[in-house]
Amino acid sequence: MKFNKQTVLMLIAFVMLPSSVLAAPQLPANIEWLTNDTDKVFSSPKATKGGTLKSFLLSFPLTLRYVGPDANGGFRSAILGNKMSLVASHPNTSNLFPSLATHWAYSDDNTTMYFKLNPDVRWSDGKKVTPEDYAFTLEFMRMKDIVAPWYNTYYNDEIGEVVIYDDHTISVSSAKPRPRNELYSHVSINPTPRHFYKDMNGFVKKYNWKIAPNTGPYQISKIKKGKSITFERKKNWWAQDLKYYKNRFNVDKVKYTVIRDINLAWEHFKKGKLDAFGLTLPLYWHEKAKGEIFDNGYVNKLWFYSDPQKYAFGIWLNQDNPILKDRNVRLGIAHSMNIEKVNKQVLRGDYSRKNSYSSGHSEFTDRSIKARKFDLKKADEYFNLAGWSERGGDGIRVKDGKRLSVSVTYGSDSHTPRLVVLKEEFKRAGLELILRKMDGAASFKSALEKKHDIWWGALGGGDFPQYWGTKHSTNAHKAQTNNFTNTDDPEMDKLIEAFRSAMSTEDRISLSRKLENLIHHHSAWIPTLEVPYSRIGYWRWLKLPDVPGTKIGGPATAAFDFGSSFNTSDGGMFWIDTKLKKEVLKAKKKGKKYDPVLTVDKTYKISD
Amino acid sequence: MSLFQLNPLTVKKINRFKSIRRGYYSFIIFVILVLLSCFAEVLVNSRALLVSYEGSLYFPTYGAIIPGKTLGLDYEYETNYRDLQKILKEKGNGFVVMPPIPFDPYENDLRDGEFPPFAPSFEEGHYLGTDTIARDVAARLVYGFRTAIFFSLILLVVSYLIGVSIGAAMGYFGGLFDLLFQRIIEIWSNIPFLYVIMIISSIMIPNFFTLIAIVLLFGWIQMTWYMRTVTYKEKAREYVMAARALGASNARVIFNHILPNTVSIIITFIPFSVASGIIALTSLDYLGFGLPAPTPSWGELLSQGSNNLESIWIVSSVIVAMTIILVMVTFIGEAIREAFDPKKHTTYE
Amino acid sequence: MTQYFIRRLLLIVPTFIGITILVFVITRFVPGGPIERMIAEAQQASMQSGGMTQSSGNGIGAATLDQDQIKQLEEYYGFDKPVLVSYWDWLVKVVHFDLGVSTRYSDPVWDTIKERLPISAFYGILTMLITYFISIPLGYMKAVRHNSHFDHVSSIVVFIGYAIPSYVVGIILLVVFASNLEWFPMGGFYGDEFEDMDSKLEQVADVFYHAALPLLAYVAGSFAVMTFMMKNSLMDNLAADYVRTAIAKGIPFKKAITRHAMRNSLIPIATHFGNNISVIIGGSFLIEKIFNIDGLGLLGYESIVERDYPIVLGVLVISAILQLFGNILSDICVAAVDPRVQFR
Amino acid sequence: MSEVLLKVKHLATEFDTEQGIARALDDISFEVKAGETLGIVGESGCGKSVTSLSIMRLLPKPAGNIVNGEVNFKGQDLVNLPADDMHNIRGNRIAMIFQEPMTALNPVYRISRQLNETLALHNPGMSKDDIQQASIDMLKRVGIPAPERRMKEYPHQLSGGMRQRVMIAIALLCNPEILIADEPTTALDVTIQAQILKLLKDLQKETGMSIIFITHDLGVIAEVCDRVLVMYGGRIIEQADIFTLFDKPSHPYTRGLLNAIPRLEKPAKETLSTIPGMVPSLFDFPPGCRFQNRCEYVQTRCEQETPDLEMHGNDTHQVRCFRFKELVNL
Repeated sequence: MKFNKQTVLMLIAFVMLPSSVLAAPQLPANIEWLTNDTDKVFSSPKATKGGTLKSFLLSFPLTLRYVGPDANGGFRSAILGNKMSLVASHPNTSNLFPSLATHWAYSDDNTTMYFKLNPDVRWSDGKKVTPEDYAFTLEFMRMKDIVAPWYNTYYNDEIGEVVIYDDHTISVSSAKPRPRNELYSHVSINPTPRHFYKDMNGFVKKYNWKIAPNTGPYQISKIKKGKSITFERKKNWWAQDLKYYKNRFNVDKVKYTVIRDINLAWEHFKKGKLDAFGLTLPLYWHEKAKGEIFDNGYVNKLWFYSDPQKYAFGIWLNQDNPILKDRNVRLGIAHSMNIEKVNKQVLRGDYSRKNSYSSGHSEFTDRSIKARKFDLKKADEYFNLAGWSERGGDGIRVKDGKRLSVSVTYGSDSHTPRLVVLKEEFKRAGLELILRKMDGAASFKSALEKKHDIWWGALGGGDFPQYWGTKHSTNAHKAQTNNFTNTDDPEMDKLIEAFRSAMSTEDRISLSRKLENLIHHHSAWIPTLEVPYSRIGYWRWLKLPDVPGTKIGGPATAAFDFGSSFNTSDGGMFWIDTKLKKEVLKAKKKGKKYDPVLTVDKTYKISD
Repeated sequence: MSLFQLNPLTVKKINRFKSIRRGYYSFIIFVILVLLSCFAEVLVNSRALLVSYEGSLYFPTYGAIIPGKTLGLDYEYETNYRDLQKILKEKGNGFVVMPPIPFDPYENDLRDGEFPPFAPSFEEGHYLGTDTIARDVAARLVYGFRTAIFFSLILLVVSYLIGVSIGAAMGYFGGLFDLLFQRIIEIWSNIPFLYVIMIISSIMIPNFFTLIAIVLLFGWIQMTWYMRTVTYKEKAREYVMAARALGASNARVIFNHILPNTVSIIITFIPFSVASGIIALTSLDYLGFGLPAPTPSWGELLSQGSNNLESIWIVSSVIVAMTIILVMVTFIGEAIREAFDPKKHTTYE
Repeated sequence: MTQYFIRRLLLIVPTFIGITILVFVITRFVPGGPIERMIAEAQQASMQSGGMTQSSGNGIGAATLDQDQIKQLEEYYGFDKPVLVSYWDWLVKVVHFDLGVSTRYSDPVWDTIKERLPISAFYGILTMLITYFISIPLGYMKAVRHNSHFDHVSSIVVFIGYAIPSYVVGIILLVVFASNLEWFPMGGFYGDEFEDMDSKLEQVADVFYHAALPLLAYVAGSFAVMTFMMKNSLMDNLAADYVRTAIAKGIPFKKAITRHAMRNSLIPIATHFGNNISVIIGGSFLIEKIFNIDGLGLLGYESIVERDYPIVLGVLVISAILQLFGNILSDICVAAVDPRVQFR
Repeated sequence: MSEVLLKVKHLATEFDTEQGIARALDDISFEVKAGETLGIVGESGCGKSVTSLSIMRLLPKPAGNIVNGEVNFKGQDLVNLPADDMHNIRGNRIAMIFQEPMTALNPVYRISRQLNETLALHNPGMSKDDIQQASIDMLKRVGIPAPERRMKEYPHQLSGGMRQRVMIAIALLCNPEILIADEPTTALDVTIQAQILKLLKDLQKETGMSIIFITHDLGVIAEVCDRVLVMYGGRIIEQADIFTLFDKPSHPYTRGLLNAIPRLEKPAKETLSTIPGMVPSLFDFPPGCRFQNRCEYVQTRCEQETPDLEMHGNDTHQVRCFRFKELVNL
C-alpha cells in the first residue's frame, strides 16, 4: 500500500464553509492519508459492454425507498448496490479501496475517519455530490419522518458527526472508539441527496415510488408496477475508468421480472428467459439441473466455494422451559440431533456442519470447537443423568408422569423436511419433537416473546461477531429481545462486556473465542448446518472472470443475484456475449451441441 | 326387509339407488376403502404383523413399542422389523410377517449414496415411490386418506347438527330470530377464513380436532341455509298446519313433522359435504395452514408434488387418488340424489 | 315489492358495518401485524437475500426498540387509538370513498384494487360466459337425452371436472400443457412482448393465449354445478303439466322446450347469477397464484398473508358490497323471470 | 245417425317403468260421434287419462308407448301419423283440457301469450291484432269478465275457476272437432264445477263439437254425457248410453260405483256402500277378469279366462262379464 501525504491547509484557506461558521474546523495536523491502488483487480479485462441481464423477483418490491416501512425487502439490495459509500472493502483482501473518497485517514483515538472526496462524483441527475450531502445522511437517518426507528437509534447512538472541512474533505466519527479494521464499516457512510429530499413531511408515502438519485453505475429506468423493474447503465458513469471499477457493470440493462413462484421461475430459466439461476439447494443442483439444456452445453454449471455465510444457524433452546432448563437435557438433545443424517441423506451431503457460534468470522472463530455428534449412547447417558431414564409405551422418555416432549417453532416450509427427519431420529433417543410451523413473522415474534421451547432459525450477523443481543442477561427473560435462549450467566455477561469495550483486535479475538467456548458449554444454542459455497446455472452467453467470484463479497452468485449484481465492492463482474447469445439460441433450435461446462472453483475454499 | 321395519318408500329409494350402478358400486368400494382404512395399521405399517422369535410370538401392530433389545437387537428404541426380518432369516431362529406395505407414513427410509425422492420400486416395497424425505408415498396416501375421510365425516356430523338445528329454528320461527341470524350469517360468511386460521395457529398448533372446529366455524352456514329454506316451505304445508291446529307443541311439530320430511334433502347433501370436507382439509394442508407436519396428508403431498414435478410419481399418485375418491363420492352423491328425487324423463312427439 | 327492496337495501348498512367491524377487530389480534413484521424483517436473517450490506451500517440488526419507538410505530400505523375509535375514523373515510393507503405499497388502496379489477373481471366474466355457454346447451342435451350414452359419458367427464379442486386442475394443466408440451405459456396475463406488438388484434390474441389454461381451470370446476342445475331443472319442467298443455296446443316438442320449458329452467340459474357477481370479481387466489395472474384474489390473499390491513379491508369492502348487492340482484333477477315471486 | 268422428280400435298402451313394463291400456275400442259427449269413468289408475293421452299421442316418452291398435280420426290413423301432421291436429282439430288448471298453464307467461300462441300456430296468416282480438273474444265467450285486463295477467293472479276457463278458451280457439276434457272440474269446488260444466255444455251447443269427458265422478257424467265408458284396470268393462247405464248397470263394478254415490232419497243413517278391496297393481294383474279379487260374484272361470266385451240389449250397451246376464235380475 502506498501512503500519500498531503497538506491541505492551503485549500482550507480558500474555502468558504456553508452557514456562517466563525472558525472553520481544522483538520488535525499530521494525519496520514491512505489510499489503495496496489491490490489486485478482480474484474476481467476480457469483459465487453452490452446486453440485458434478465433476472427475477418473487414479489414486486413494496417501495423504492431504502429506509422506512417495508424497505427491507429483497429488492433493497439492488437499490443499496447503487448507493456507493466513501470507501469500499476489497472482496478478496478485505483492504479498503477508494470509492467516493480517494483517500482516507484515521484519528488517533480510533473514533474518526477523514475522507478526501472524489471531485468527479455526480448524482444520477447530474448534480454534484457535496459534503453537505454526507452531513445530510446523519440528519436524514435521525429523522422521525423516515419511520425507521432502528436507523434512528443507530445513527443517534453509534454515529457521532460529520465535519466538513472544505469542499473535498470531511470526517465522519463513531460515537465510541472502535478497532481500526471495524471503524470503516460504521463511518464509511453514503451521501444522501439533500436536494431530492426537500420536504420530509409524509416521507414514507411521498417517496415510496420516487426514484432517488444515486451515485452507482445503474439507475432505474422503467417500472411496470407489479410486473417488472428495469435498470439502465449510466452512459458516462463517473467511476467507469477507476481501477477497481473498470471492466465491471457491463450489461446495458438489468431487467427484473416478477415471477411469484420459484418453480415457475425455474421454467423461465430453462427457456432462456432468465440468464442465471441459483442452484445452491441440493434439489436444484442434483435433480432439477438436468436435461437437454445442460447436456447440450447451453447452460453452464458453477460450484463456487467461498467464506461460509455469517449466520448463527442453529436451534435455540429456551432455558426458561422447565425441561430445557437442565443442561443435561440440552446435552442429550445435542447428542440425539442427527443433523449429519439430514445433511448426508437428504441434502446430499452438500452442506457442512456448523461448529461454533461465530464460525465464518475468520480469526474470531475458535476452530477447535466441534459441534457435538449424534451419539445415542451419550444422549442416553445425559438424559438418564437428568432423570429421564424411563420410557413410555410409545418409546418416549417419561419422568414423574411427564413426557420428554418439546416443540420446535420455525417459520419456513422449506425446512420442514429437515425437521421431520430430525423428529424421527429424536424419537429413537426417546425425545418427542413437536413441529410448530408458523409463518415467518409470527415464528419470529413467538421467539422474541420467548414463547418457544426451541426456536429453529438464524440471526443475521454483521462482519464481526456479536454476543450482547443474544447472550447478555439484560436481554434474558423479557420480550422483544434476541436472547432466545434466555441465557443468564454472570460469566457470560462479564466476557461480553469486555468484548464490547476491547479495542485491540487481539483482545477481541481471544474474548470471542472464550465466548464461543462458553456458548458451546451451555449447549443452549446448538449449531446446525452452514453452506460454504454457492452454486449457479447460467446460460452459455453469460461470461465470468477467470476466477468466477470473490472471497468475501461473495460466491459466484454475487455476480448475478440481484443482491449483488451492482454491489460496488464486488458485483457486476460478468458480461454478456451478445453474439454468442444469438448463436446459442440458434444452436438450441437446431439441436446443435456444445461441450457441457461444469466448473468447481475452490480458490477461496476454507479447508479445516 | 328382515329385521328392520323399513318404510316401503325407503325400500323403493334403496332399490332405485342400487339400480344406479355407477353410484352403487362407488358406494360399495368407498365403504370398503373407509373400513379398510380403519385397519390401516395392519396393511400399511413398519411394525410387523407377527414376529416369531425364539419360540415366542409377538404381535407388534397395536400397543406399546417393542424395544430392539426384546427381540435380540442391541438398541432400546423401537425394533426395525424390516431389518429384523432379514436378521432372523439369516439366523433361522424365527420369522417376521410384514404388512403388504411395510412402511410407516412417518419414517424416512433413507439410504446411503442415494437421495430421495426415490422412484416407485417393487423390490424396495415403495410401490408408489417416496417423497422428498424418503417417506413412502403409498403409506402417506393411505393414512392421509384416513385422516381426510374421518375429518370430513366428523365435520359433516357436527356441521349438520348445528346447521339443521339453527336452520330449522330460523325457518320455523321466522320473524326477528330469522332476520337476526340471516344478518349473522351474512356477516360471518364475509370474514376472511385465513385470518381466523392464522390467529388460531399462532396461539396453538392446530390438531385434528381444532382444525375441525376451525373449518366448522364457517362450515355450518351452508346446511343452515338449506334447512332454513326447506323448513320454511314445509311449515307452510297443510300437514304442519293441521298438526298445529291440533295443538301440537313447537318441538313436536319440528321433530315429528318437519324434520322427518327434510331427511331426504339432508341425505342428498351428504356425499357432497364429504367431498367438500376432503377438499377443505387438502387445500388447507396445501397452503400450509392445515395439520402440522409430519402428519400424512394429501395436501402436503400435493404441494410437495407440485414443487417437484420431476418426481412425477408424487404428484400423480396424489392427484389420481384424489380424483378417484372425489369422483366416487360425487357419483354416490348423484346416485343418492337420483334415488331420492328421481327426475322423470319426459319427452313428447 | 319496491318496499321489500328498499328494506333489503337498508339492511345492507348494518350488515356492512357488522362485517367490517368484525374484521377490523380481528386485524388487531392477528399476530405478525405490520409492526411485528417490521421488527422481524429488521432482525431476522433471510436465507435468500443477503443480510445488511456494510453501507447500511453494521450491527443495526442487534438493536431493539424501546417503548417510545414502538409507540411511534403504532402511531404511524394507526394502532395507537382504541379499536372503535380507529374503526370510526376508517368508516368515515370509507363513506367519503377513501379506502386509505396500503401499508405495504403506500399506494391508495383504491388505486391498487382498480389496477387488479379489470384482470379479475376479465377472467370472471369470461368464465361465467363460457360456463353458461357450455352448461345451458349441455344441460339441455343431457335432459332431453337422459340416460343415453351421451348422458352417461358427459356426466362422468363433468363429475371428474367437478371433483378435482380447480387449483389441482390448474396444476395438472400447467404441468401437461405448459411445462411438458409447451403449447401454452407458463402464466402471466400477457407475454413479455405485449407492449411491442403491432396490432390490437395481436395483443388480444396474446391475452387469450395466456388466458386459455387458467380459464380452463376456472371453467372445469364451475360448469358441473351449472350443467346439472340446468339438466335437473329442465327435466322437472319437461315433466310439468304446462309443457303437456303446450304440446296439446299443437306446438312441436322442440319448440315447446325452447319457448316454455327453457325459460322456467333458467330461474334457478338466474338465482345463481347474483351470487356469481362477487365470484366474478374475486377470482381464485390459488389459480391466480399458480398462473401468476395479478388479480384481486391474489391481492386479497397476499394482503392477508402480509397483513396489509388497509388492502384487506378495502378488498373486503368491495367484495362485501358486491355480495350484498349481488344477493339483492339475485332477488331482482328471480322477480324478473318468475312473475309468481312476490317479495314482501 | 250422426257421423263417427273418432274410432278407437284395440288400443293398447304400455309404460316402461323402473318396476317393469305396465300395460296401462288393453284392447280399448270405442267410437265418438259428431256432437255427442262421451264420458269415460273409473277409479284413478284405471287408464282413463291414458286413453285420452294415447288419442292425442301425448304419452310421456320414452316411458309411454302405444303398442297396438288404431285411433282412426276421420279416416286418418293417428297412431301412425307423422309427428308434423299430428302437430296440426293437436289443439286445432282435437283439443284437450286438463285436470289441474293450476299447473297446466305456464306460470311465467301472461295469459295473452298463452292464448295467442295457439292461434298463431294454427293460423299462420293471421295478423297480430286479429289474433289478440280473437283471444279476447274467446275469453269473453268462456265467461271471463274484463278480458282485456285478464289478458295482461299471469296465471297465478287468477282463481282456479278462471284458470280453467282460460284453459277452455285456449282449447276452443281453433274450433276443434273434438274436445277432450280430462277431469276438468276435479280440482274445483262444487259451485265453480257446476259453472264450468254448464259452460262446456253451452259451448258444445254453439259449436257442435264432440266432447270426451273423463271423470271419476258419476254425478258429473250424469249431468253432461250422452254415452259412458266404464273402465277398470286398463280395460273397458261396460259401455252404454247414459240412461241405460244408470238404469241397468250390468257389470258388478259399475253397480258398485253407482251404489257408492250418496243419494238424497236414502235414509241418512245408512252407511255409504263401498267396493271392498284394492285396485290390483298394474304390474301384476291376475289372469282372467281383472275385477275378480273384489267381485262378490266371482267364479272359478273368472280367474282363468278373460271375458269379452259383449253386446247386451241394445247395440250401444256392452259389458265385459261372464255373469252379467244372470246378475241383471239380482
